[in-house]
Amino acid sequence: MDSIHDMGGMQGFGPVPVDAEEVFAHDWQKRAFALTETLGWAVPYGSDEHRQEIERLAPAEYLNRDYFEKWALAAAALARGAGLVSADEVVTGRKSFDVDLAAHPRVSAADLLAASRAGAEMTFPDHPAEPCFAMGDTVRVMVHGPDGHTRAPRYLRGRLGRIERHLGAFQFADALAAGRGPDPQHCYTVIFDAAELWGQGSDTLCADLWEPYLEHP
Amino acid sequence: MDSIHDMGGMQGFGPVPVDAEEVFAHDWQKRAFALTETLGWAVPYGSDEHRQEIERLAPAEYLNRDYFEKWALAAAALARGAGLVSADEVVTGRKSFDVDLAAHPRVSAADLLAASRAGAEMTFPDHPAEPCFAMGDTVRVMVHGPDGHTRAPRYLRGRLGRIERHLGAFQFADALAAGRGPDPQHCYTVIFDAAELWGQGSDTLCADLWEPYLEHP
Amino acid sequence: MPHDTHDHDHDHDPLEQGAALRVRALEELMVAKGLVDPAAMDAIVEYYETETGPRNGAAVVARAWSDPDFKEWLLRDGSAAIASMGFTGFQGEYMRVVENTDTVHNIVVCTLCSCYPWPVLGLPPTWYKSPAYRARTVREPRVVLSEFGVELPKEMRVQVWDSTAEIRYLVLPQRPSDTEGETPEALAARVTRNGMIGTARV
Amino acid sequence: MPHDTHDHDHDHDPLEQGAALRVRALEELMVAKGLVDPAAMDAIVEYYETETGPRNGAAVVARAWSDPDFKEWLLRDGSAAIASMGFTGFQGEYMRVVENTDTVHNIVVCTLCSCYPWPVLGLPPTWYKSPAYRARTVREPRVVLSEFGVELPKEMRVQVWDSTAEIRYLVLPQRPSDTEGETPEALAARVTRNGMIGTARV
Repeated sequence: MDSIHDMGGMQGFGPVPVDAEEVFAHDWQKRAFALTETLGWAVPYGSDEHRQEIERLAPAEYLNRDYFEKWALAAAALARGAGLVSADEVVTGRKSFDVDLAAHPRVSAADLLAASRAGAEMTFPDHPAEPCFAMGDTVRVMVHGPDGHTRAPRYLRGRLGRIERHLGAFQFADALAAGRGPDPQHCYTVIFDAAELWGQGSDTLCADLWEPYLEHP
Repeated sequence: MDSIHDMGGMQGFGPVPVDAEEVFAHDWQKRAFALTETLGWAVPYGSDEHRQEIERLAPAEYLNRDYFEKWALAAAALARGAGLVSADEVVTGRKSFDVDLAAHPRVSAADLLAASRAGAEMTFPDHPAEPCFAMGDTVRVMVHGPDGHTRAPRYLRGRLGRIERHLGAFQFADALAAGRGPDPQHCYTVIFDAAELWGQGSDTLCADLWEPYLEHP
Repeated sequence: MPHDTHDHDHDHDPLEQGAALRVRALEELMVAKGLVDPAAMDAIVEYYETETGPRNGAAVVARAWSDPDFKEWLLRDGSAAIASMGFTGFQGEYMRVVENTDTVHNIVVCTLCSCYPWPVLGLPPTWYKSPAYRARTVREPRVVLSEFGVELPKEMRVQVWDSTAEIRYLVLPQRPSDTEGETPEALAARVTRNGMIGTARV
Repeated sequence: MPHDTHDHDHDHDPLEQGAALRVRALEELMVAKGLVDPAAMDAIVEYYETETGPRNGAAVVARAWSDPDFKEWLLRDGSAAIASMGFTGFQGEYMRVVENTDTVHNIVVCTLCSCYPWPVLGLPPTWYKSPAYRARTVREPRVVLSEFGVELPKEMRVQVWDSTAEIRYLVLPQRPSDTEGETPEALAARVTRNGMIGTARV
């Protein structure tokens, strides 16, 4: 979905707040971060579903709400979508019904730390499909922007680039966010000339794009 | 400038408020409209400068402020830019200095009505330059998005269309907003296929584009 | 969902009241400065509220439905034909009238601001200025039309007009089939504002 | 200008306080529901605040500056080389290290959200998540760099990396010329977070 989160190339945001170097400006932001990280185990949800939920905010809200508040709101929305909390509970903050904790076990501190340290496996080395593109191939980014979560930014749509690297087969963000499972797809680093993207300049830009985003021009 | 006002093709705004049929929902909106229309004579400013001023609002403000409040704020900003009011006056609403009204005469009701009924002349029938494009020509909309006011929307940048009609030479919005005078340019209606713009569909779209926005593909 | 369980903090009365106060303060300032004549403000509001509006466009449409020569002129030179009926002025200097047919449905939008043909339709309704209408009409006109209750056959092409320069667009709807012999006045009564923007069939 | 004379109504404390209250209420609800263990929340905050952060990345960079074999490995297989130093985990599973040279300067952004290599840099600073940085870095990286005080010669190419999929990027700055013989520890002290994002030279 090409909503306000897809802001690459937009103008009008003013200077970068270069002095805002803090990670957290307020303690409640730490809680929002931690809530998002922990709740993902019980619901459960992954990064792509969580990003999608943030992207569903109305554009005015997206721009006005704090980054970490959006994280927490999206986490709560996913819990609500899973039937674990009600809209009323979210508004009041008061519990009104119990959930089946055997089906939705909370994560322990030890397990959460172990997982955070280990990371996730997102590749499929045995993916049977051959990659459609080879190093140096000229590719065009699809013009079509799907209605759901996607990771092909609008500023690249329809533009020509060159395959800079084949990254292997990765779980596919669009599919995961849509609940279609990992649906592994080859992923590539694609390099674009600034002139192709913005009509001027001699710098270059790389983005990582899954195969369904790309076509032979 | 490709700020939030350039929203063609953006997703995430939800359904159209089809029942919001009123022109003015509040009396103060009428005053904001009238203030914009009258103040333009004394400052003076035209539509393009006024639009540009609205477009300079931060995106979060643009989405949150009322349509007519933005009109009035932009009008006040143009008066301030002309040195006719100070920032302090705008904040307090209280006059702190006099202006040279001979150089900035207010418009009378009669003159304003006469002008509103007559309209403006925006064409240059004697423009000496030959049009660069002819009916049916395939054209590409420039990829470059200028930093100032422009009327080539981002969703058309780099896309191929066909000249549907030559409209004649018109005052050029980009130039007027930048204070460079009317700088007449040929203007065309260009027709685009939905598939070229969005990767799907068989509908069509026309936009009116000045010659500097177009190139031979 | 965050966007429906947590009310948007900024759309409530306080902001609207703040806008009202700010606009009033600006008006008072500009009047005190002598830059604006309150009588001119009153006059221009009254003008757009009473002398412009969709009934002007409806009169144009009804005449085109009744008079083939006028219709031909209207489609060939909208500015002149409309001006001949006295509908002139700001945001209507360069008019193009686009005709709905059995195979084409026209719909008008302004993605960059909210350009609209003031002399024939008055000032635009709130929905025309909404981000949703401006953003979506160019990308998914059929979905937008369905929200207005308009479902078009697949074979009919939707032609979107984005008012990006100085031309303003008026849709000439198809004359309803059950109107034979009706006077231009009766015909005009059938023409809706949305019909002349393209968000309704007539 | 409207945007500086009329304060933005929504950035003030009330909204931030509202956010704090809403997040607290959500935490209490989720804890009451049994879906979240407060001890796990405490642990994960402490983990990211104490065990991740730019000093991890600085250690990687300093070692690459000191050890040509490691540098070669790091540039060839960033994930493995970095993991060998113990810096693993979420948002760092697939690492690519991109080297600044006399002719190329690298800068990293995530336009769609704020993807960032947590194990080597910790969580991102506020500016990295700002709309201005996300929107502008891909379009006018040199202007963004100049706001960070970095002016690059025209002949040097700026290479922007938009983190749109699962790869996370770390910039390997050029080793300063006055550091011959310095220990890896001393070298690491010269490496800044911004230098490893690409918004500073080291």
